[in-house]
Amino acid sequence: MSADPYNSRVREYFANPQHCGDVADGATGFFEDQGMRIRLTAEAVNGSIRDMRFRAWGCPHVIAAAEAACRQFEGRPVAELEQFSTAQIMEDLAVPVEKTGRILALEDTVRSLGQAITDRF
Amino acid sequence: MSADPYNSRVREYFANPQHCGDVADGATGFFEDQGMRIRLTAEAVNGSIRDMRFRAWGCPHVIAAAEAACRQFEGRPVAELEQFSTAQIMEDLAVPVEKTGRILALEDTVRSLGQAITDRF
Amino acid sequence: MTADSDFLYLDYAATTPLDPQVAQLMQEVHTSAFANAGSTHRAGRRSAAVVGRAAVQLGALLQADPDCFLWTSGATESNNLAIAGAAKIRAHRGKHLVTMRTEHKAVVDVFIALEKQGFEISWLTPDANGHVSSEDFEAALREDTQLASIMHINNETGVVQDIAALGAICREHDVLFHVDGAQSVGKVHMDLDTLPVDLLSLTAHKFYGPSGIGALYIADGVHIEPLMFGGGQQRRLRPGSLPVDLIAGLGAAAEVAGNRIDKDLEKFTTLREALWRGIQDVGGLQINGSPDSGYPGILNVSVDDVEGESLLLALEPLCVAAGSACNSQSQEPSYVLRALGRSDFEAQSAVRFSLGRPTTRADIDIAAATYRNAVRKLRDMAPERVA
Amino acid sequence: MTADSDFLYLDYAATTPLDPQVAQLMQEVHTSAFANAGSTHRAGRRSAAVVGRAAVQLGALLQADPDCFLWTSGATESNNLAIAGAAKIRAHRGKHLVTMRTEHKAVVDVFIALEKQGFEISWLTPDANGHVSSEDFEAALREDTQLASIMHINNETGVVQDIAALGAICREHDVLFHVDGAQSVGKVHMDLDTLPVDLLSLTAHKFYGPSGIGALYIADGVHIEPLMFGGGQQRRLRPGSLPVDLIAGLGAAAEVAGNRIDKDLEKFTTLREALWRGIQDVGGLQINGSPDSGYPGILNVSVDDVEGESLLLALEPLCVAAGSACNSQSQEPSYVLRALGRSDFEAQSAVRFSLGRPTTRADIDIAAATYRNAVRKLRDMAPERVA
Ligand SMILES: Cc1ncc(COP(=O)(O)O)c(C=O)c1O
Ligand SMILES: Cc1ncc(COP(=O)(O)O)c(C=O)c1O
Repeated sequence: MSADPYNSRVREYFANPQHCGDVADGATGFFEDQGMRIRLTAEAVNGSIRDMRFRAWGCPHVIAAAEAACRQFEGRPVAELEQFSTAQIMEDLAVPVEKTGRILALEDTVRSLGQAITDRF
Repeated sequence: MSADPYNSRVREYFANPQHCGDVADGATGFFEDQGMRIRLTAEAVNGSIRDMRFRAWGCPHVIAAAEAACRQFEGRPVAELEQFSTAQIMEDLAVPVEKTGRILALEDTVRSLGQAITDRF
Repeated sequence: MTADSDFLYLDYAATTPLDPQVAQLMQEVHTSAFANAGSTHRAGRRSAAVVGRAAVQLGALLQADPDCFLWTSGATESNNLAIAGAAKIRAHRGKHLVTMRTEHKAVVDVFIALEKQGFEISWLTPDANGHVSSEDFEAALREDTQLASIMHINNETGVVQDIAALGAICREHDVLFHVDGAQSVGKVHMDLDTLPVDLLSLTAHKFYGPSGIGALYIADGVHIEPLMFGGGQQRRLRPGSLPVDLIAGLGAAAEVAGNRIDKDLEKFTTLREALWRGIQDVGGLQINGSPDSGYPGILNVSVDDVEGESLLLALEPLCVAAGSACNSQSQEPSYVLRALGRSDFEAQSAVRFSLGRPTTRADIDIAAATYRNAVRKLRDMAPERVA
Repeated sequence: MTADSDFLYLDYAATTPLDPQVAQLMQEVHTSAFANAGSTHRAGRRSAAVVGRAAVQLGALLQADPDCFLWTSGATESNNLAIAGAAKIRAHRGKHLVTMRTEHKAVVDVFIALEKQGFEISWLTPDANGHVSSEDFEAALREDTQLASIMHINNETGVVQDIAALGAICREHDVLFHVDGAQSVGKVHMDLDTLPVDLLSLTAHKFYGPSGIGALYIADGVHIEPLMFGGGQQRRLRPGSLPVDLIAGLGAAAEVAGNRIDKDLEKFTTLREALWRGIQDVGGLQINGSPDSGYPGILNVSVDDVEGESLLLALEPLCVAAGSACNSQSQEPSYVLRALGRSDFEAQSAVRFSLGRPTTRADIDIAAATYRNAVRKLRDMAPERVA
């Protein structure tokens, strides 16, 4: 039997993502495997993230999680990207455990974005 | 699933038998086994059966068949009792085959009544 | 006899009419939640919620965890699934099983089938009042006993077994305990939170719910094998699209039943007493079952010197049962009554009156008069015994 | 989207709403014929007559002898009963069985269970359009083949198998032929008088009848073993109290269906064509099944560069299926589409639109627009592929 597999936050982020797109000339984090692709771009000003955008191909939780990451980090110090933890997102989006791997992939992407920003800006 | 096990004639003869009772001082045919008892009594006048009555203990087909026999033989020559055949009654009352034995027992009773009448009148 | 029918129905142990409230709910469900409860889309989720609600209602009636129910097509399937499913999955531990001679065919025949497959069955005989004693029951259990199945309320006689005591004995001996609750669920109080029952079968049409739907309660940690295969529904134990409306109806019927068990029992007690008194003076009567205890919705009486089939016909337009409703086409004397020590003739003259929510005092008076007249008429017709 | 609902249902292959005429009949039966059809009393005989009438209606739809039907809880049970029941009773003659990879789970899983019990199964793979050829089929039959089971219409793709040809081959080789007709009965014409089919499964909720009731057609002279035991109902092949109202509903639904098959097929053909044209311009579409033939009530399409789970969510409030309705909780790509040669990704992006009697042209236009928008939105969100 089917309970709703998506909580209201997933539904909202999926239906109306505020951060879907690209930051022109931003730094990039990218992940790709069989089941998903994520690209994060951002630019930093004075050590803080000014704009952050995502593109994603994957299940609704992946898309919503990418949007959640953008919301979380915009305006925050670049250093925080390195400390990104999936626990909060897993909880906020009620991600089913069998999808944990996908959220860990997002974590990697966020960190590689952090690295790229540090290298670039 | 249940179709009606009784046809309308069985229902009528069972509900309103016209010949249930005894002929006082009549001749008697009797049958008894585990599953049924039949007693037929009759008197004869000039070789014809004048009154014929039954008593029965048994299933509805047995009771209806006893009534049918009384209806059949009242007013008929005593000799006909000896030629009683169950085929007509089996058909008229739509007696299920597994009850054939019971109707044969009625046949025996009718014949023993015939014998008793011959002996007596 | 209600004005719009040509019979007086006193066969509520065979099946009950659908409760009007339940019928109305089911009709709503036909339009509001007809989708497959296994579909993830919006319509499917709505159906799933309806099913979930029904499980909660059934759980509330029985004081059981709603997750412990499997939906089946009725008690026959539940019994098959429980008994064969548990026996087979535990067969490596032992092949001895225990049950009673007075069980319903939907239990008896499952055991007979298992017997043919190499299981060994102990068939307990009840006392003259229909009960199996704790002593006899415990004595039947062996080292290799895996499962015992004892019905709660007997469908022919209304005899009530002491499920709590028998279940406790099973727990002590690490024997699974299955109960056929087809005649008890929704009719008497049951608290699965405290009752030591591992598997409980039930069927909605016996408590004013829809036909074609039942459930099997499986206590936490109890494992069974499925009877059927296909699809992932119901933990793979019972595949097939869930009949959402029937399940909703079962749930609603459970809720209605829970609210009126006491009232119904009180009414049936009064009516059964009136019926028994009302037929007294024909003489030669014998109650089959426990004269003073037992489920009050059932009165099963045998009568001297009357042939059973003719009695039933003479009782028309009363709709009552001779022997088990599920077996009423056979002319065999009831094996249940035979097991209580009745002769073939006593058993064959048995009539089961079973009362229901619509039954009135006026119905009972008509039934009693009809019975008296029928018995007298048949006795009047009968010749003296000679042999 | 009808005014009173917040979804647009295009999942009629999963289940259909109850036909209003059928619903009304069932309600009448709830009061006029609620008694047990096995009871000999007046009320019981009335129920038996209702059941008999339903069998006649079903027989008329399928040109079959009304006595050849067993009532079951649905196609899942019918499939289990037919396949396991026939295989076991014929096991002494041989243990080889033939079926297809694209069967419904309620067939596949029965064969897997039989495989574990020592039967040997040949699993035929269809061609890219979903068909099994007569040549492949005949080549799979052996001396010891006892049973073949081939579905009529595939539930995911609408692919129609040539039952007449395959059945004829079975007759030649003295192999029993079972057909899962869950998706075809009541939707396309079938004439069992001439079709060489020995066993046919069907379920009422797929053709606007009630849920929880199905039937198994068993041709004269064909023998099977029962799945369940208890009571003498239905020639001991399927015990349990008959759900009279559900059976009446199935019969009425069969009659309604028989009167509108042609009309429905014509409408679906037009609507499916409109839907297919309406989604064309997103590009990268592929029909799963036979593009030009097949049952017109189903359109199953895969689309490039779109993830399936997100597509389904983006399609809300459309209620459509991804893969099999009966298995929609699993995230596995459909094994049916994989057997047609689709890649995991193609299979995962598949959406099954299934049309029903209530579907209108306006619904189709909404559905097409929703699909186009969803595909575009998801493609717009996606980053370029790098690897
Ligand atoms: C005690 C008992 N068990 C099982 C059943 C079988 O129930 P169903 O016919 O609903 O499967 C019945 C009723 O027929 C019953 O009375
Ligand atoms: C082809 C096919 N076979 C069998 C079934 C099973 O039917 P039911 O769920 O009614 O038992 C279905 C539907 O779910 C089906 O589409």
